[in-house]
Amino acid sequence: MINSGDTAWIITATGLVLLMTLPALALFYGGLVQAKNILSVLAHCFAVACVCSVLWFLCGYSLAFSGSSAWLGDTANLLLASVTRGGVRAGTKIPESVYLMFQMTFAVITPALIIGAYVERIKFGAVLLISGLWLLLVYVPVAHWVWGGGWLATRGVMDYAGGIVVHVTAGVSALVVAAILGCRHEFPHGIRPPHAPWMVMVGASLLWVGWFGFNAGSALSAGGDAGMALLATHLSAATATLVWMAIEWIKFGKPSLVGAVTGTIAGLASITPASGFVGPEAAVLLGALSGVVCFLGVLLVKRVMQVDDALDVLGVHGVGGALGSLLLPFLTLLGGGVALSRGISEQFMVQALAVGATAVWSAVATALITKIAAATVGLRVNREDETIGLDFAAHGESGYHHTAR
Amino acid sequence: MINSGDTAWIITATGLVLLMTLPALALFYGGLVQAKNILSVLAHCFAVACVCSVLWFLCGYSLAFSGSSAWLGDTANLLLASVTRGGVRAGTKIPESVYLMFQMTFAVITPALIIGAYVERIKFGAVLLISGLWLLLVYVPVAHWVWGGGWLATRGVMDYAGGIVVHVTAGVSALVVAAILGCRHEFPHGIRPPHAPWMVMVGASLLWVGWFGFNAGSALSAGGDAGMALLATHLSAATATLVWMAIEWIKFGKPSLVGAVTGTIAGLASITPASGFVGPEAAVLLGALSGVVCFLGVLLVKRVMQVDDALDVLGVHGVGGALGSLLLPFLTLLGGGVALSRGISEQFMVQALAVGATAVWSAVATALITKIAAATVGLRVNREDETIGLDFAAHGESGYHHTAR
Amino acid sequence: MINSGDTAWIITATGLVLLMTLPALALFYGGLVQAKNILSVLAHCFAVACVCSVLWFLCGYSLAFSGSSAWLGDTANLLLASVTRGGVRAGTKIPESVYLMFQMTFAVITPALIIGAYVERIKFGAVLLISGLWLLLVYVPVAHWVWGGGWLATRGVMDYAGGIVVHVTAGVSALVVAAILGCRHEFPHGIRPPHAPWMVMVGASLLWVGWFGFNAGSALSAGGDAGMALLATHLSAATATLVWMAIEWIKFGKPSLVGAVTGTIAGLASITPASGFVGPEAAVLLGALSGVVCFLGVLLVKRVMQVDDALDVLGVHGVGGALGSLLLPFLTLLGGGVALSRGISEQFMVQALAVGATAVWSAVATALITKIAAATVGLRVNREDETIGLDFAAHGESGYHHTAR
Amino acid sequence: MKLIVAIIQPHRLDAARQALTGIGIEGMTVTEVRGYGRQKGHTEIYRGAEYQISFIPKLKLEVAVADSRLDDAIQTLGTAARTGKIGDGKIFVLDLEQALRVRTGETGDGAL
Amino acid sequence: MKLIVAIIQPHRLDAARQALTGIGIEGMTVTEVRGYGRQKGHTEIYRGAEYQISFIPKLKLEVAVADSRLDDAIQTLGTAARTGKIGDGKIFVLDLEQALRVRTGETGDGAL
Amino acid sequence: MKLIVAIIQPHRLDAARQALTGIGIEGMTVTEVRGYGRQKGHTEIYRGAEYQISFIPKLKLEVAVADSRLDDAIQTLGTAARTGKIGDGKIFVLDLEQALRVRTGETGDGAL
Ligand SMILES: Nc1ncnc2c1ncn2[C@@H]1O[C@H](COP(=O)(O)OP(=O)(O)O)[C@@H](O)[C@H]1O
Ligand SMILES: Nc1ncnc2c1ncn2[C@@H]1O[C@H](COP(=O)(O)OP(=O)(O)O)[C@@H](O)[C@H]1O
Ligand SMILES: Nc1ncnc2c1ncn2[C@@H]1O[C@H](COP(=O)(O)OP(=O)(O)O)[C@@H](O)[C@H]1O
Repeated sequence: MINSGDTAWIITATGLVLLMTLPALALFYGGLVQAKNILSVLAHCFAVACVCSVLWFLCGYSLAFSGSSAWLGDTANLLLASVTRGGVRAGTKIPESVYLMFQMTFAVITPALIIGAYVERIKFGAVLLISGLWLLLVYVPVAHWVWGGGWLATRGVMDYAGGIVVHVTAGVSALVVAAILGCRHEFPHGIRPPHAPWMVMVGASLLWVGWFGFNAGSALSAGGDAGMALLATHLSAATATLVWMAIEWIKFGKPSLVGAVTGTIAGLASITPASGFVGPEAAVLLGALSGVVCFLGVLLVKRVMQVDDALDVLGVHGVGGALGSLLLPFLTLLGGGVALSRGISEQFMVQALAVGATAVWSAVATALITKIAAATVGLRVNREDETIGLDFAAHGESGYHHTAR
Repeated sequence: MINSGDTAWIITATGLVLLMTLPALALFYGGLVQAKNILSVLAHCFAVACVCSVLWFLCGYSLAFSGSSAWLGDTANLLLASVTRGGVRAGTKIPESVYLMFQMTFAVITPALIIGAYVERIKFGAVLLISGLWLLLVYVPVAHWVWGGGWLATRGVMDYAGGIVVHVTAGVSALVVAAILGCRHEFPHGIRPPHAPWMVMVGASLLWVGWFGFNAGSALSAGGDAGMALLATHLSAATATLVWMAIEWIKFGKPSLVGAVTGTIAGLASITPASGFVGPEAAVLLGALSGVVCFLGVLLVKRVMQVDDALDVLGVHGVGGALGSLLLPFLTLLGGGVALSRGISEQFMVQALAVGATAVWSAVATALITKIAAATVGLRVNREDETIGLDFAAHGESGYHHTAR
Repeated sequence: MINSGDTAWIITATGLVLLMTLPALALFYGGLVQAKNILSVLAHCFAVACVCSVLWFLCGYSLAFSGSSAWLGDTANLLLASVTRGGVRAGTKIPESVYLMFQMTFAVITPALIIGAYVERIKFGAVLLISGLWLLLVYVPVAHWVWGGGWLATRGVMDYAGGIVVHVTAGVSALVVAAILGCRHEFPHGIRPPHAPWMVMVGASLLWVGWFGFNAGSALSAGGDAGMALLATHLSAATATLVWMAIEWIKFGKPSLVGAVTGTIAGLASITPASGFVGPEAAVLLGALSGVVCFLGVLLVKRVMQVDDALDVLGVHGVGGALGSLLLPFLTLLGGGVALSRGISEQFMVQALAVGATAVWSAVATALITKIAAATVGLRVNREDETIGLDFAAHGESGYHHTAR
Repeated sequence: MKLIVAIIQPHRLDAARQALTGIGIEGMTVTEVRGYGRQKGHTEIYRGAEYQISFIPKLKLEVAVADSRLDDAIQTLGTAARTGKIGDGKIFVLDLEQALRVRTGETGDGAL
Repeated sequence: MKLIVAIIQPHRLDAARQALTGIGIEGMTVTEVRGYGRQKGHTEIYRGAEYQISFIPKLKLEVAVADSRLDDAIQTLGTAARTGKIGDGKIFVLDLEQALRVRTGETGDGAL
Repeated sequence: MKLIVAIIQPHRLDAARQALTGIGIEGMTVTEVRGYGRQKGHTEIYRGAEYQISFIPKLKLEVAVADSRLDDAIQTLGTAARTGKIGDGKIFVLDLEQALRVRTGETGDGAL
């Protein structure tokens, strides 16, 4: 039977998670690039959202969330053929239409996260092709493994709202795309600073609010579980922000706004897998850890690996998602945590297996996808277009026409 | 009896639809004008929202949604006199206060849509006068005809969330106001490009999210109907966006961001009347059609009719709303559609009658209203103020004071 | 027992109130300052939100909302130790986790309101210290007095959503901080105009929408009370906006956008304490009054007192909150109002006592806190940093890097 | 060669450009500037506080011309920029010692 | 006539304008520029990456004056713009061959 | 002294600056300008309507140099700014009568 309260919350949560991509992530990423590329980033987010929505309708939902095989769903719901007006999603009290829409918003934002890796130099056609293939070859299978009754679900993996399904997949894939695509030609020394830090902050703020839908919505109901996820999400974000600020203050002498909100996202990504399983103390602890670990993750990719993962998708999302997924079993021990159905170290092994398998699969499949794109539509714009900026080169527009007259 | 889940969703939906006007539509329109007129557009949206809210309280709600005469409501609810703290809106499980607030947000955004027709040259006083009169002479009667138990409701017209009541009225009226007002003096060749396409995209994104409240909220409950409306809304928007992008890519060589998000709005306007009656396949189909048809609609007004409907209210909203309203009967045949209570062609005739009657009434009444405004407060600012820009001329402010110092 | 509809609404409302601080208030305030200080204002809002969230977890919630002593809560909920996954907040049908999160968002925005008083010249460390101490020494006790079963609650004070707890505390404290801190060195004649009025409007719009969560959420349930609060909130905001515009139009010849949205906030602050107790007519009346009274309040602080409460926190929030709190008893007499449990004049005396006591306590404690900050981290940046702007001086960043190249 | 520096009303730019191309002058550089002069600025009022905006947006045109084209150019520009209102701006003329086209290295009148 | 071109610190604009009007010079044109010189730029750090900002915001004042007012103007401007810190800027003087007021067609000193 | 005024492609700024500092010229002032010339502007299409963008973003460099450094500076700047494409810009040279360092009051070559 449909419960109207649960349904009310999950429709709302669906709106909140859509808001995370449009416009929150778009603003967060858009403010970090140069003024001449702002529109291209917005266009990437917008187009990825549309492509993935339509693919979800065509086959994505069916392949992720129908049937119960170990590796992939079935075709019962191609074109959403079995979704009826009154149908309830099994195991919940919400209409299947709402369930699939909620899941769709996850399928939209995950490939959109990867955008941060390839901004300022990629061809628009490659964005569309890579995102579409990635949805089908990476997101859909992993979502099935973990949430759709696949082999990792069978093994008892815990991933409340997508530390593995969302953040590890996106983070690892981002690194692979960035490595194959190559650096922006000014990397690392001539890169210009974020053109609009204010926009980054607005994006981060909306991401934070939207994340309430992401994590507390993953309860699929409006009750104590959603409440606890809400609380944990918020506390982790707040703590990670303060920790990141403190690190910058100590290390660079000034705490920056861009740094602070990067900490927020690190805290949010880290708590995502754990949000529904832990209590407030654990959230504060994980938030604090994520501030430190993701800070190091960003430096690692940028300075040590020298890969131009331009907006730090691996360092923030990948590292954060993995961190939360791995620490989760231990964190349930603190007040408000759920009881595990097996031993902690056993659960940890399952988590590690899931993170590892997902990372490997993401890397391999993404490498393949990127090569396909390179061989067909091509990956990079030419040097001149990169200099002019993608806004005009790819979209024929200019971000700002403020001049008098 | 009040259902808390339904109420939770409709309060939320009310917030979402207010968000569509403030700030979503304001940003969408504001980014499309020149930098010197940005504040005036925001002021238009803001002031129209306030004027229409107060009029709704004074008499609008009563005249639209009380009584059951064919042409207009009654006066039982002037000053909302019959609304009690615990009162339930008949036919729903939500408080009347929530119902009237939800409806108020529709009464706010509809006249606000028309703003797109007259930006950059109208007097602020005329905006207030036209919007107020328009609410009472066009919106309120048509809302009564279609949703308040009036003559079109009696004939069985189907308009889930306002293809006719909102988009046809606004679109047709926009054309009439623009025609009477005359072109901006630089039209068509000296017009400057949108000053902030990023702002247009942010507005469109928030409109998309807000539209979930608009369409799924029109179920007035949180269940399967709302869920299906949500799904249909999203798919139409996504598909229309991709189609519009494809057209531009083929025709102009580059898919623009402003074009993409215009496609979104076309898809959303088109699905509005049908959203609660059709399933996902129909939504994708209608979305695709709306991308093509509204693209042509925009060109028609701009190039063939040469009317300076500056931000394409007729081409996008009017055409889209009419398209969805007319195709609706056929689209119910696809999977997930509702059963019609009469034959398809019969229903089509009702829909056509409703679209036609509404268009005629909107045109006639708007012409009258605009003439009244011309004769009293005057319509246009003088040429010099148009050159300086309405921000300073009408509001004494400047949109951007970024200069160092 | 947990009610899913109530829970759905209060989780949503929690998101809406967080949205009011991040990014709504940040944009509202950020647009009003000079371009060189925009990031610092955003950083203030962001950091205050994080600091207060963590303090709320550590002890704030416990000290405000546990136990039933007259002056302060107890320590039962330090670290939220007694909050369980399934626990329900007494007197409601929502999980305690949701209740405390909803209250946390209030504890976040109240100190954030004070930011408006000290922008463009304060040290970042002082912001953190003052906000943290203020939360514990002013907000927490007053919240306990009024909402947590303290001495004012015992006396029957009525404050639906925080006219006293939020707006009077913040308004009075803002004046005190501003007075101790001293004027910006260009005050009053060399002050530059708001650098981005469009941003102010976007912030105000989001505040308006968020305020639905603030006021209607304070019902803690999704039913008729929430509905009436929603209605009253909206009508007061709309009316106050129109009144403020009218005053400016008459007095200065042009109605400004910044003025209009200031009126909105005045209307919203004023209805806050009354929102759940009055009907629509009272809301319109109070909105109209607040437009006039807060307009005068702003002039009073700026011109007569000559205190550089830079963004008019006292004039708008303090005056508005006090106005609504004091008029509330009378306004319940109009249609849709609740029945008072005592005589009107008696209730008025209670309200006046509460406003007065809160104002005095806020002033004294804030003076102390500010002196502490002055003696430890220091209050003001030096003159050179003030000239350069806090964005670079305190955060090492620039708000806008739009230049070609 | 001479360098003409003209301060004009922003909305006269198109007229000025067209007038100049009309007489065969096809190159110019435009800068957004703010001017102070007899045309006083304006006051903006926010929340009852007055803000004096002393400087008014103008455009500066820089046009390098051969000596022989100078009078014609000044004449044309002056006519195109004129609205007759205070604040129409100024035309200044400086002597230009050298000119060089970066792409080709051409110098003198040929570089213009 | 001379054209004075002064590069100054942005926050000295009001002082400079007031000083000039104080000696009866009522016209000037201001441009936002970015300067490079002995005063080195600064570094901004975002997420651990350093961004070198080489160019510093300055304002350029252009003031056309009659020959007789030149020394006075330079003197006044120099004093008003000086803070004593590195990066205070420069004053350059160019010869101005002609000046014309667009509105009236006046030329020479009368156009200023 | 001479004032070199160069209109260049925005993305050549770093190269130009480095080249100049390479020959010991450590001061310059940059302005964002928009240019019109042989390199035609572009068209932007929004919703099927064409908008002609006639003016192209350029940067203007102003470099005051001692007479003795002029040729070297022009040469260096020309090379650094050249891409060989149309629209590379111009270098203009004006005579500079005076120069003054605001901070110290130094004049002449020493002020540069
Ligand atoms: N002496 C001057 N030096 C440089 N620019 C000037 C001078 N006087 C005026 N201007 C510029 O010319 C513009 C117009 O001058 P103004 O005195 O306002 O009107 P008008 O051109 O009608 O005399 C000013 O805004 C300023 O940009
Ligand atoms: N040779 C030059 N040509 C043009 N502008 C210069 C030159 N040298 C300096 N400037 C301008 O003057 C400003 C201040 O110069 P700088 O050397 O930093 O300090 P100071 O003025 O104290 O000598 C620079 O930012 C630049 O805008
Ligand atoms: N006569 C001129 N006076 C001033 N600036 C000019 C002139 N001609 C060209 N410019 C500037 O030089 C830039 C480049 O000129 P253009 O004719 O497009 O190409 P090129 O430099 O290759 O000849 C123009 O955009 C403009 O800014």
